[in-house]
Amino acid sequence: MTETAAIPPLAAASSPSVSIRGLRLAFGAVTVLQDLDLDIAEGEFLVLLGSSGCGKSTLLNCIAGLLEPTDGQIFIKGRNVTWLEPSERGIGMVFQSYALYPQMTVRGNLSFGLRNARVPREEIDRRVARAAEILQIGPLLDRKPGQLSGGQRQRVAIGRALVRDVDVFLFDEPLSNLDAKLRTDLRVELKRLHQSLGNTMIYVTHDQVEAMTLADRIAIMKGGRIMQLGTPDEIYNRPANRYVADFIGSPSMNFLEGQWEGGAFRGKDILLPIPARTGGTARPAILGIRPEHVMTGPLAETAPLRTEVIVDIVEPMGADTLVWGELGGKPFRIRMDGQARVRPGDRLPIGLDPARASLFDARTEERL
Amino acid sequence: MTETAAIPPLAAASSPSVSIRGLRLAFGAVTVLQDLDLDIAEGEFLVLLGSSGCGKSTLLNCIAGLLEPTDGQIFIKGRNVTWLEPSERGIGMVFQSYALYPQMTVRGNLSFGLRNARVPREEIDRRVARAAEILQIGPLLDRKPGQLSGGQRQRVAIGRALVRDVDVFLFDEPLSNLDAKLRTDLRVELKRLHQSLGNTMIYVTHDQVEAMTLADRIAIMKGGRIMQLGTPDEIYNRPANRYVADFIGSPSMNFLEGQWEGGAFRGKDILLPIPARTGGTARPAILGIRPEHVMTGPLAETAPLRTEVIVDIVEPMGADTLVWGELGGKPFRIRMDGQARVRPGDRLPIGLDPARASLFDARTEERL
Amino acid sequence: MAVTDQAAASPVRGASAAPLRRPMRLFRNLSAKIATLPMILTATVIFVGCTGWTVVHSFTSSRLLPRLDFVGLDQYDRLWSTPKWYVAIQNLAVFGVLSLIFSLVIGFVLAALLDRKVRGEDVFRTIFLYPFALSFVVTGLVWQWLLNPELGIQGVVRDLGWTSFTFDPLYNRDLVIYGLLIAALWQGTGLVMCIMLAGLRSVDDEIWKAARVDGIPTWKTYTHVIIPMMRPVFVTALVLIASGIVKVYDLVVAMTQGGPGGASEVPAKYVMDAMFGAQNLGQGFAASTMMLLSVVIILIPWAYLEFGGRRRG
Amino acid sequence: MDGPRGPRPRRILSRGNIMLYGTLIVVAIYYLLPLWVMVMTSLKGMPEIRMGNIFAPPVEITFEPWVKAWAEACTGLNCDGLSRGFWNSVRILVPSVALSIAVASVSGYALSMWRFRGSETFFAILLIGAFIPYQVMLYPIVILLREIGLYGSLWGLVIVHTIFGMPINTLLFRNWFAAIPEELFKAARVDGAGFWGIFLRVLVPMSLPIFTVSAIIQVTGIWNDFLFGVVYTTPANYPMTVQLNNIVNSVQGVKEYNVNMAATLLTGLVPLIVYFASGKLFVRGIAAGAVKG
Amino acid sequence: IDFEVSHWWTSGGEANAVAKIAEAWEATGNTWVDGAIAGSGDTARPIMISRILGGDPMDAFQFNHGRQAEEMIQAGLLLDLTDVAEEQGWRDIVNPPSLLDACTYEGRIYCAPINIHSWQWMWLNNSVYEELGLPVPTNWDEFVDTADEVRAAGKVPLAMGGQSWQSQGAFSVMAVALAGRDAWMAVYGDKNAEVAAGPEFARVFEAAAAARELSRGSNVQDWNQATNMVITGEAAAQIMGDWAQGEFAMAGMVAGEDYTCLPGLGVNALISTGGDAFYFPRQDDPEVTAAQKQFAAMLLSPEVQVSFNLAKGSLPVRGDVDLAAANDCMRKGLEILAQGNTIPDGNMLLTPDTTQQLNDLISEFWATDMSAADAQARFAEIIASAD
Ligand SMILES: Nc1ncnc2c1ncn2[C@@H]1O[C@H](COP(=O)(O)OP(=O)(O)OP(=O)(O)O)[C@@H](O)[C@H]1O
Ligand SMILES: Nc1ncnc2c1ncn2[C@@H]1O[C@H](COP(=O)(O)OP(=O)(O)OP(=O)(O)O)[C@@H](O)[C@H]1O
Ligand SMILES: [Mg+2]
Ligand SMILES: [Mg+2]
Repeated sequence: MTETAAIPPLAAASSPSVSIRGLRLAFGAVTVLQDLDLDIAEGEFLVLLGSSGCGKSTLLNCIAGLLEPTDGQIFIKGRNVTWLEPSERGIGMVFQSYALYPQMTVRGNLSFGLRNARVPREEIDRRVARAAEILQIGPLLDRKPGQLSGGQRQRVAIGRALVRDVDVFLFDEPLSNLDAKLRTDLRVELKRLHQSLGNTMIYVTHDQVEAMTLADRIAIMKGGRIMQLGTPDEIYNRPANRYVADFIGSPSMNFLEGQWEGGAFRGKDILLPIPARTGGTARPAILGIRPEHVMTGPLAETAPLRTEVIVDIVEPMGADTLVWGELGGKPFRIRMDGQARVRPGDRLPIGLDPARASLFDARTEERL
Repeated sequence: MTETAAIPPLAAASSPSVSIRGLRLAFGAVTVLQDLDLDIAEGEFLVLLGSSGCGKSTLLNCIAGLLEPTDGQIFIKGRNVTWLEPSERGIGMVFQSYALYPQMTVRGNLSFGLRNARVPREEIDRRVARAAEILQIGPLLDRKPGQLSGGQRQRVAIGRALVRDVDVFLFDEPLSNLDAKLRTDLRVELKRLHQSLGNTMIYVTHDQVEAMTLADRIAIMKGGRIMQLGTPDEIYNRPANRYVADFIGSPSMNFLEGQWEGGAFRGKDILLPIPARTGGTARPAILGIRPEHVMTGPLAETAPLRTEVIVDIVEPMGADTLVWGELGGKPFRIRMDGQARVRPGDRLPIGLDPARASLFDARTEERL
Repeated sequence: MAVTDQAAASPVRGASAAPLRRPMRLFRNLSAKIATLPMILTATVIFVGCTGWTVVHSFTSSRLLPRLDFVGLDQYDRLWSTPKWYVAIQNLAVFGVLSLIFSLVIGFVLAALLDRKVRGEDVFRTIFLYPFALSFVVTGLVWQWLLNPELGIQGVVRDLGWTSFTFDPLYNRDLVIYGLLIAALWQGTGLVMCIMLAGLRSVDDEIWKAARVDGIPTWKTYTHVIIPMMRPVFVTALVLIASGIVKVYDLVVAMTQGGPGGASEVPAKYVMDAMFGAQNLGQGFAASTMMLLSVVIILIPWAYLEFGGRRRG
Repeated sequence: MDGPRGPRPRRILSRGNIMLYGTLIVVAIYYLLPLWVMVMTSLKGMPEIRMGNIFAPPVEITFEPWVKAWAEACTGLNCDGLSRGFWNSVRILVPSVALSIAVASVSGYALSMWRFRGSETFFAILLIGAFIPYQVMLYPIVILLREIGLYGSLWGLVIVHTIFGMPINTLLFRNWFAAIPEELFKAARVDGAGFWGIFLRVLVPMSLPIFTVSAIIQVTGIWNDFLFGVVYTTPANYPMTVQLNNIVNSVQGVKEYNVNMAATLLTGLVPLIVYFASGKLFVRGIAAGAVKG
Repeated sequence: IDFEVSHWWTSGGEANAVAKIAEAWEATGNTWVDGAIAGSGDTARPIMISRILGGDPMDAFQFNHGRQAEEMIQAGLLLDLTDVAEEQGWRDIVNPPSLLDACTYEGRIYCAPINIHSWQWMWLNNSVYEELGLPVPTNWDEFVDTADEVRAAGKVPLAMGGQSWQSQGAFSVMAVALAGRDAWMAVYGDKNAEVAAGPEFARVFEAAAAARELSRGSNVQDWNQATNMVITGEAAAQIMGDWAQGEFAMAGMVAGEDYTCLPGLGVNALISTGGDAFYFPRQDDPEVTAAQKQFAAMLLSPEVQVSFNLAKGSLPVRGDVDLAAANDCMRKGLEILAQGNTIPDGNMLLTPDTTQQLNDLISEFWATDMSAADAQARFAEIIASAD
């Protein structure tokens, strides 16, 4: 599989914070995770991204110790924790539904785990105060969760992991229940928190904006396997296969079917010379090009390949404008500047840049 | 209030499809809608946008006849429908939770309203077939809602309004329950549907991307009042007040506090000459500038005002990069190209263009 | 209302149709009002009306037949000077408190056990629930028999060799109320368990996970987190149990007929005895008015909290 | 990396599991004991009962007590056992359950979706009514039924059952309907369905669990009722429980425990079957009707 | 005509007796609709009363005659049978006349008495005493004297069911026997609280306290289970009304040989003349009224009296019928009756309310360690407040 080869030097260099070896998990006959290997470096922010049901939460729960793997091992800081209780693994977890204890005050929520572990009173107070300061929830300490807004609740949930002074933070879609604006704000706060704490964080989401903005590395999952593991830039600009290419980016990548003819891609009405990344013979291939990498206006003139798109729908989005058109009989999306003035029915001249295109084998769907 | 003045010529020209006069609605002591006047032109796509609890759904429910207004009248196609039953108003409605009848097949769901209205069998079949074709749900007609995906369900829900041949379509956050990808797709389909049907559509959302891309005009609501009514372009580029400016755009507009000195804005470390839009004396003012209108790189050199921002957080989002920095002691957001390479701690030179900035009175928060 | 003004001022073109008048308030949702008529009638005529009738007659000297010859508070004087009444309310208090506590505790524990992903959950659940299908008469009969010193458990254990074993709650004045309790719990805890189980199932899975990550032991998660969260469930169960307790009558009659020596009298039986045995309706009504009063005193604040406090958003 | 490797050794009989299942089985035995005793006793002859241990299974199985209970035991002068009462009970049960569920479901529906001024007040009164001992209402209802001319008829009894089943059932239905998304209700109104249309065509078909729960509660309550059945009807309509009472409470020398037990089991059979058959649906309905709201 | 009769005679002997009436009734061409409710009067009474209140009454119903029906008569709900009674000469044939008095309210007759039941009996198992080599006691004192030996043999001297009416009945029997007729009448008839608190009754309460000790160990509820203890020899004796001998008869025991009966505890051979009677709710249909009167007349006919009472084990209400088949104990009863040594039944003298209070008191007394003096004080209170 790809991911073994794809473990970047980053992880190999420093000693990994979390290591997963040959993890397999089945619910009865259904295998949800398959032969998973993964190394997460100390202080890394890893995002698990994938569509619903691909096994992200399951993997996270295995790391947390909330699910027992059918096979394989999990190491945290070099210690085999596969059969330890969640509370003994040095992890903290934040859930989508916040999972606050509704009958306790914020302070109670934060300190419950510590009190249970018989941490001395002053120590508890100290840690709660520190977490409250970091998360700016000091004034809320004596409220109950029911009296908090969604964003405040999620902060408390993060605080609950924070006070426990854990090595690894696990997040399961922590922002999904919040509205757009709050999501943006909390996202930034999380990023800032990571920068200041430097803990290892593993973060599950199916929102790619979150993944792209937060991650040091992203693991794209599908059907219990990791399809690609890499930095956001790698994932975005050099997707390892068609699935990843299609999954990342909104609106998603345009795909053109055609033929790879050693040095050039030939599709319907199109011939695009592409510097050979892989040798090999001619074969059916798919060219992928992101809507924002399509050149329009004066730039289009200078592109290696020029053609025209018939505009179908125009979506002005303020900062930019989405144009939905048709190329070679297939829908084709273009992202233009917010100032662009295009109307449905227009013939829009466009240019394609081979340097910013991806090419996939039509059969294996792997990147060429 | 602003909105009266803001009714653009469009509505006045053609006879309005929906007119609202002096609408007021109170739940007990709480007034949720206040003295609302609104005209919606025939065939217009109007989006009601606002934060949660601002009264969008309440307004839509009043138009649908699901809530009885405390005061005021509603006209649809010139007919006073204020006290008519929902089914007699010539409206169709689509809900966030789809609200399909779970025990009926798709066909049953589509035809329920028609059967209630005792439409002849053949006519029902004809209309269902047409709706199924338009929405591409033909193969699903004999399934139950439980067997459909979210997107398919929402299509059926739209079909339910479609078969009834109504004058006005009402949508209450129809896409909120769908995942990001599906949301984008259905958004485009809705737009296409509107283009081909030409019905009046009133659409509630709190997602600004939806609002910007779908609307002919947007009504921004706050606390039961309309803050601004205008085309997406107007709303985005010439927000009527600070609330609207702040609400629209993600990440939101940067605001700089300072002084309007007749022809120029003076803030902390900043002096920006702005062509006088309003006369009047010097007064405290707020300058608003959108993150994507901040010029960086070579462009920044040419801007009327040049300064520097200390980079705090960088969020690469693929197509573009968000930079969170500090200017004049306040957070400042900049949206840059996806290729931009900036690191936290950098001093980033930026430029501001007065033509793309908004200026607000600091007291009234109205646009100057 | 400025209907006409508004319409006249309206710039709407082609608004030829005269504005409709606002419909009468009374006729809005007429179907709903008609449909709830049976409920309204039951509430007013039966529950309020009959209760009022009873209260009024508790101030009379009605004997076999209801009569309106008022005697003031005589019936209440008599009631509160009757030792049997004291025994009855004392029994009800003991029985009520114990059966509340035990029903809730046992019901919850059983539900919690079943909630631990038990194999054969359906079988266990059915076993715990089936007694609820049986009437108190049947329950009383069976338990009367099981608790019979000669035939039942005591007899069997003695036959096995422990001749000094004594378990005859129904024939012991001090224990009889516990004998009733055993049968009542057998009959009623299944439903409580069902409600609790439903409540446990509605607890967000992530709460459990959060508690495990926090290192909270299971029992402590129940006591500190889950049980406080299940307040509405407990309230529902409480109401169901309590309404049964106030009315407990059949069981007593079937098992002990108030014996031995009136040691298991309960208020409902007092009422029945007064009304039909003693043919002293007034006295029965006075006793039932007292029962009603205590119910109302307990219930009104609760009803206010449950239904006055939160409305459907 | 250190620590153990390979899959974790699994123990099915862990201490926790033994505790868990042990407790459950012990409790299950407590719950089953009476049933066991009833069944066993009903299959024994009288001599065996007098001699032996009530928990012991019969040495010689006899179905005579069942036959006797069903067809021969005497009630006053009629010696046809429970059989006659059985059909009376059915005749009482069917309309009573139907009417009470119909009334309660419609009320619950109106209370949750078509509130009007005062509706909650009536409902609160209804709920308090659930706490009133039946006995208090006995005479006033007799007088009421007399006034509307239904006293002594089957319909009088049906009405009484409906009235006393109303509080709990209305509560269940109200909570159930309140949990149904309001948008569904709105959609149906936009589709032109009225009060009854929404109820019958949209809500009823999706409310099987709560109807099951309500039906079970009513079947149990009405089937097991003795007092109303005997107070508000004439002997021609006496339910099975009256026969049961007569068989069990007629003292003829030694109590015929086996016949009593057989009669008891026969009487309890209908609600028991309903319970055993409805299984999960009951829990689901309870979850929706009792826990929320 | 369909004629519905409510009653609570459901045990073997009782049902058998009712069947005799039903047979006779059906022989007249009418139909008997049986409305039996088992249990006791407490179960059946609310049913009967609500039927009558509800305006859909049965045609006839069984009641212990006495003051229970007074109010229904006052309310005009019951049929006046005076014309039937006069026609049939009930005044002359009913013996003792007090039975008819109990049916009479303000000079009119409202019920048809059907049998005489007396409470004043003590039943002893001869074989128990034979085994111990003791003579069978012939009165209460002898019984008490021998009780210790019976107890020592592991038997219960006095069987007593747990229901309150049984202990109250037994107490009343002891009161008649030990306090004497005059004192008993003063208390139960005239509600004389002084006598109730006086020395005669003090003796009764002490005796009752002794009897309480003697009855320890009889863990049964129903009266016939207690009787069964005597029959099987588990217990030596029981104080119970004459209906108990049906049980002895059913067990194949012979009066005088296997068991002994002591009327009035062998002290005061008085018997109370309680019994059952039928009442007839007033109905509009003249045909029904005619049938009711026909039924009433039939109840007192000699044939029905004989067949019914033989089956039931009770005494007939008319002195002019011949009970050839009567056994030893019944004969004793008939003799006492003939001598006129009767007292009215408690039900005729006391309101049900008072009876209920007495039941409660005595059963509590019986089941606890309440002292005789305390019990007597409360007894006197109840009598004082009785009307
Ligand atoms: N307890 C379980 N028993 C059986 N299958 C399960 C169980 N839990 C999860 N699954 C299955 O495992 C798969 C992965 O589930 P998981 O919750 O990890 O998905 P996910 O990636 O987190 O999805 P989402 O984005 O919807 O949260 C799903 O197909 C799910 O149906
Ligand atoms: N039945 C009601 N009784 C009382 N207040 C209500 C009721 N329904 C809505 N409200 C209040 O009216 C206000 C507007 O509600 P509305 O549902 O119209 O908001 P919205 O703009 O649609 O919000 P959202 O985006 O969350 O759907 C809210 O403050 C809400 O609390
Ligand atoms: Mg998940
Ligand atoms: Mg809304």
